[in-house]
Formats: sequence, structure tokens, C-alpha cells
Amino acid sequence: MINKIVNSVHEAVSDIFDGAIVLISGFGEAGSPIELIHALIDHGAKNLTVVSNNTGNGHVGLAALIENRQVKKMICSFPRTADSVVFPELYRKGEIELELVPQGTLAERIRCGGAGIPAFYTPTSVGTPLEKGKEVREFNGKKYVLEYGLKADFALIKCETADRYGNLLYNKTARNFGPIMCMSANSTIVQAKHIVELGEINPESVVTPGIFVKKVVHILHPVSENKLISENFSYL
Amino acid sequence: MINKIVNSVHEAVSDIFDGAIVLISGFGEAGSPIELIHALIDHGAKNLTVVSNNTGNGHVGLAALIENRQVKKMICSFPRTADSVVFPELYRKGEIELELVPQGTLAERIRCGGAGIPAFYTPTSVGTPLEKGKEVREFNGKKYVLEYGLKADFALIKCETADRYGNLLYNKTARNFGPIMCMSANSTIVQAKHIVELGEINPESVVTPGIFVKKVVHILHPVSENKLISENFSYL
Amino acid sequence: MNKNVAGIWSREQMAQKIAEDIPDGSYVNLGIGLPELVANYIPADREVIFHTENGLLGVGPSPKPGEEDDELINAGKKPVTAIKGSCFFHHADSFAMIRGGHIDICVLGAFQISEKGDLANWSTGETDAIPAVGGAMDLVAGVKTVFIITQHFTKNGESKIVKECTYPLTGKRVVNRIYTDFAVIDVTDKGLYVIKMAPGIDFDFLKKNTEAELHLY
Amino acid sequence: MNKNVAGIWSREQMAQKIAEDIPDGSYVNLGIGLPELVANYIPADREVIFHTENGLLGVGPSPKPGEEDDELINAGKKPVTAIKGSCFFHHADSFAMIRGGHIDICVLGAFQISEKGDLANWSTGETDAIPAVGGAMDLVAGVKTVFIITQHFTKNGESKIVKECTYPLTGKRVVNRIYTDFAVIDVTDKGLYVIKMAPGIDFDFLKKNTEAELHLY
Repeated sequence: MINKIVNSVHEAVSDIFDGAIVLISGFGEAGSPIELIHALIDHGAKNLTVVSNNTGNGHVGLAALIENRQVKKMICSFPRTADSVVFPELYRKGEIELELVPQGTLAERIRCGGAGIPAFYTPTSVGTPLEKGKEVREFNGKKYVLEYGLKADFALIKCETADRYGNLLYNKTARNFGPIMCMSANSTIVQAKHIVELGEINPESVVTPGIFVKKVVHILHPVSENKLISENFSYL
Repeated sequence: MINKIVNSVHEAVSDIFDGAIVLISGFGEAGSPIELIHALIDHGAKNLTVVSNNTGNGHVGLAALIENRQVKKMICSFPRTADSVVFPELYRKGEIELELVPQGTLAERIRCGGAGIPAFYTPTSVGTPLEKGKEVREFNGKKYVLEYGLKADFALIKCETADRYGNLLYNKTARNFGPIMCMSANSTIVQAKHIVELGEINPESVVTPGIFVKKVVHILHPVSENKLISENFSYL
Repeated sequence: MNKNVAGIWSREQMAQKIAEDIPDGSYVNLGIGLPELVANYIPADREVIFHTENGLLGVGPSPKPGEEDDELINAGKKPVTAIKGSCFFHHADSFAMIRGGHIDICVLGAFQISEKGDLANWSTGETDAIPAVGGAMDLVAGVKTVFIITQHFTKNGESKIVKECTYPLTGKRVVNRIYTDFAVIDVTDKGLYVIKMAPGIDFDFLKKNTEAELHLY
Repeated sequence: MNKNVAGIWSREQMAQKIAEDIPDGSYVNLGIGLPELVANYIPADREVIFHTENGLLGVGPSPKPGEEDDELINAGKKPVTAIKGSCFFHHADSFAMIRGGHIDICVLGAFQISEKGDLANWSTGETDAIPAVGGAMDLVAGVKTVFIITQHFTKNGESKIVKECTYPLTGKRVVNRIYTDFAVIDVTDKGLYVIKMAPGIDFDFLKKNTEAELHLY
């Protein structure tokens, strides 16, 4: 029988190994799997390469994971946001690596990693400092940059609703990178607000087919990152 | 005001010009926009390059379009199916061109055409006759073939439900190539069984966002290709 | 070669052998024709999810007569049903599942399989044939494990398991295991290893009737 | 240069000028900050659909206080609403809309714009700054028409419209039209052409206060 539901966040992240490439969903707070990230802090895996659009806020979630020195390198499009303090400090000290990728290129690299496409050409970043060191090639008289598919070991994802096959629905703009990160990771770990019986999700409306999901854990009331930050909460 | 609904199939296809590249949705009968294709036959545009997974059945729909000598070239993955008679005959006589593309490569080429990706590498067809004449390149010790995005002038699409913004839902496996073809065409023309008010389609469940759609025509009771073929019906 | 052999496996028995080799929880794509039989023999205590490349994960059994739906079909264009927990998606997502290595097993037919695991199953190379490839090349390039189900002989009584394929290839070094009416054979880096034989077949007979070299573990 | 000029356009007037140039039925992406103002000035008889790259087509007005939803935000991470007929999608689909040329117009801020239409708006190139690019490079590479909304001068009173950008580029030859507090300027193959000036600005003044060469049609 297929049952991807696991009982705890600790069980969910237990396989994450030192040096792993970990995708973390979310755009700002929306879609950030705070409970899974905190479980990864407890778990303690180190030297991680983390791929996420931002670098977390305050001292919770992704920012706390970075602050706990578990992240060797960030791959992201926008590492400084209003409440981002941890990453900038470590970056200025040279204690964390950064690979800066335009947001759409980041999204397409992740999707291609999941779709078995090793490389593709894109017009984004041509003629800018971010094309440096990359192959540039002309198609029909226009220049494009070669970018590589990004395949990960794990993905930590927040969604709204899941079933035991791992079929997922998301909530509004918290969807963002979730579906493509599910595709790209060898092992996708999901926190879901609601777990429903098979057949309760309309087969026409499934956003992430279960084939892309390894484990699901039920988090009925996820914390609000905004609220924790306004309370100056620190996970560490 | 945005209102993509047009009053007739004839109005829907009226812009299609001689020599256009036309995507036609469907996998076998499922998803084939028979009414739009028949309108294109009436319209008469010639020298078309048609991209569709198959080449139509009997003497209706895509097969009738080919039989009417409006198609110069087919780009498809599987040109001979059980009831396909028109294409094979013209092909053997050398009166129609064929570009044979593996089904997954065809899908990805169409999606890339819509996503602004001019070219990508894929493992499919490496070491086979279909890699002939194509660039082969190694990534991480494995060989891949370079394939090009496919951008079209028009797409003819069958869907289940649409609203005036062009947001679309599909029915079961009639979805197939529809959503990616909508993305790739400069002008996407859709026949919908149902037209609903804005807001009646759940924003979380929209399959094709309206931005990819130009015109929608209401066909409440589309003909069944299977039924027409069993009745030996010919459109011409 | 001898086409009439006693004690060989029927099509159903070949399908059953494959079904027994599909682990619980697998995502499986079945090719058109003979491979479709495999779905009937999945052991009752296993849950296996069938993928069809035209956009459905969770293919169910054939519909009852009169309940067919023209818009719910498999890759062979036959009417199917969808199980509870199934989902529909478009072709690019469907082939992302295939190409991206998310499908565990596919079961395909064959014209020829070489001793290195090359597969030819889409074209006999005849000059007046209409070439048609469908999703076969994507499946063998992307799916983790490729099982072949085929009669041991062609209709002309020739071995389908050959030293080198003479028909146009579907993929190079892509086959993992071959199920014929005579035997089950693993494709390994060291060559073809026979792991099971039908009751009326012995290794000498099998070797004599197979063009490619065969080994026993 | 003179920072205090009478008779120039306010931020709201600049936004209004842009709004007037957005045709009915357009799909529009608004950058973070000043560009967001444009949404307030779309003429009542036009229907314009706003895209935000974090996965929403059909961005509506700001929510009422107390009705904010942490999971319904725009690219600037501000709470928004969704209109009737809106839809949500993932990031790869969202940037397919951008990169694939489906968005008609985007409105962005700028550090510098060159007379060839090069844009610098993501980095001042300072060595200890944390580089952050977001979706800016994708937008200028993919959107059909790029409008820039910006003060004519930097905070230090220097012209933002320059012969060559000295800051790191976001894209080359990507800007179509510039809306400043002084003027509206078209970027053409033949150079920069002024099409409107604020009431207190004349062409001589504008030329004197712009590093790049300006023309009148």
C-alpha cells in the first residue's frame, strides 16, 4: 500500500544528509515550510546547499537554519529582503557562498532538473554581469545564455492539502516554487495543513501529482513567520 | 473590456493565413477541435504546417484538412493510427512532408516555444536515427540532443469550460497537448463546451490562464469523431 | 527455427511474471498491446500506480461496456477508467515524469533486443512504411527500469534477441530485463543472464534458439 | 544640477501618465515601489489585468486593514487581493508568461537608463552590497514593452538618463519609454525622443539637465 504520510516532522527530515542540495519552497513567507526547516535545524545536517528564492527573515525558518551554520551555500534570486539580517551578515564576513540567479532562470533550472533537461538557453541576463563565464549563443539573430538544470537531493515544501498518494493542492501565492521543487528533488518532503482521503481532491485540479512526493506530514496550524518576527522570536 | 468570446467558428479562424504554423490539440480523438478544423477547411488557408500528435482519422477533422490539400507539412510523433488513411496515402505519394518528433520532445518543444526558450538538450533519441543531423553534446558524461523550441502562429484547441478572460478547464485525457499549445501560439483559438461567468472557475484550478488565449467559441455539443467515422462520414 | 515448442509461457503467464517483479508502490507505464496485460496480474497486496503518457496517473481497469468515455483513454487510444487518487496533467508534465526519471518501470514490446540492451521497437526500417515513434524513445531514455515483453521468435521464427539490432534503434543500452515465452533474461554489463525458463525449455535449447550469447548466473 | 524645479509632475501624475498609455485588455506587470502606483490610475473604461511574478494573474487592490492574507501577496511581498477571473500558477509557468512574451507591458524603476535603452536597476555595484536581482532581468528580456518610471535626477541631483550606464546592467536595449517627473521620453533606434514635458519644463531646460542626448519629433 502507498502511504506517504509520516507521523512527525522529525521522521520527515530524518534522511537529509550532510552536504545535500535542499530546495526550500516559499516566496518571502508565503509557502515557506517553517516547521520542516525547524526540524532540519534539530536534525542538524550540515554543509547544505540551499536553493530558495530568498534567504529568510528574522531568526526563524530559513534564516535560523543559516544562522545555525548548516548552510554552506545559497542559490537564490533575492538574498536581501526587508527583514533579512542573518544572511547579509554572514555573506559580508565571507562565511557563506552565494550563487545569484535571476528568478525566472532559477524557476526554469529547477523545472528542467525535474524534467530530465540538463541544459537550456534563455535570453535572461544576456549583456549583464550575470552572463559572465556562461556560454552565449545566437538563435535567429538573438543572443541567449546557456543555463543548467538544477537537480536536488531533497525539497522541503509547504502545501494546503494532501492525500496519501502525495497529490497536493496549494493556497494562493504560497504555491510559487512548490510544484517545480517537488519535481526536481529525489526526495520531496511536504508539510500539509489538511490531509484528505483519496478521491477527495478533484483529479482535474491536482497541482502536484503524487509521483513527485516522498513524504507528507500533517501540520494543521503552521506558525506565521510574520507573527514570530514581530515578536522577535528566535528559533535557536 | 476583455471579452474573448466570439460568435462563430468562422469568426474564430478568420485570421489564419496561408503558410501559417498551426498547432492542433488532441491525442487521437480526445481533445481534437473538430468544429474549428472544419471551419478552417471552409476558410481555406493553404500551405499550412500543422503540429499535432497524430494525423487524424477517417475523413473528418485533421484528416479532412489534409485531404483538402491545405497542409504542406505535418510535425507529429505518430502519423499512422488505426483509422488513419489520408496521411499515409499522400505521404507515400510524396505529396506531404513529415517531420517525425518523439512525443515527449514534441511536447517540450511546444512548451519551450511558449516559454521563450529557443533550445534545450534532451536524452530522447540519442543513438537512434532521429538524432541524425542534430547537435549531440555531453553533460556529466551522458549524451543529449539539442532540440529547438516550437513557436506557432495559431493553435486550435478543444476545452471543457472557459470564461471571457480565456481561462480554461479541460476534461480528463482530452487535456493532453492543449495547455502547452495555448502557450506557444501567437493566437490561440479555443472551442469550449461551456462558457461561464468570471469567478465561476476556481482560481486555484485554472489549467490554462487566459493570457494564453485569444478567442473562444462556444460549441455545446461537439461532434464525436468516433461516431462520424463509424458512419463513414466525410467532411469534404 | 522451431516455432512450435511445448511447455512455454502463454502471453498471460509472461504478463504475470512481470507483474510479480513490480514492487509495491511502483509507478509504472505500460506500452500498447501485450504490455497492457500486465495490469491484470498485480498481486492483490500491492498498490501499483499506472501512468499513461497522454496525461493520467492512476489508470484503472477497462470500463464496462456502455461506460466508455471518448475523453478518457490510454496511450493506445483505448477507453480506460481513472482510480481514486488519480490526476490529469498536460503532455509536457507527463513527459517530465518520464524524462525526469520519476516513472519506476515501463513495460514495452520489441522487434529486437541486442545483448547490450539496445532496443528496436518502433520501425522495421521498410522504405514504404510510415515512420511513427510516439513516446517510445522518451520512455526508454527516461524511465529507471525498462522491461521488455515479447515472443522469443519473430513471426518468421527468427530470434528477437540478437547480437546487434538490424532495425532502427529506439534507444541504446536501455533494456534491463526481457520476458519472453521461453525465459526471463537480465541485461547486465557482462551480457545476458537467464534467470528463469519456461517448464518446457532448457538452457541448451534456449541457447540454440537465441542469436545473442546467453549466460547462467 | 538643480533639484528643486517648479511645475514638475508628482509621483501620482507620473503614474497617471503611464496608466493612460496602457491599452484596454493589456496584461501588465508592475515592479516594486513607485510602479505599483500605476494600478490606481487605470481609466475606468479599461480592463487591465495585472500579473505578479510570484504566481497570480489578476492582482486586485490592496486588502482592507485586517483582511490581509500572508499567502496572498505580490512580488514586493505586500498583501494584495485577487480579482474575479484571476488564477494562480507556479513560478515556472509565471516566468513562461514573462520570458515567452505574453506580458504586454511592464513598469519598472531605474538607477540609470542609457540613450540606447540599456537599463540598470538592480545593483549599484558597491562592493559590500548584497547582490539581489529578483525577476528584473527576466522581465526586461521577455516583456514586449518596458516602461520606466523614475525621478529624473538621482538623490545626488545627477541625471539618471545617461549616455552609457555605469551601474551593472539589467538588460541591453530593453527600455521602450521613460516617464520621469520632467518628461515622457521614447527610446528609438535613432535616439531619445521627448514626447511630453511637465508644465514647468521646457526642452532647453530638459536638455541641460539630461546627460544623454535628447531629440524632439
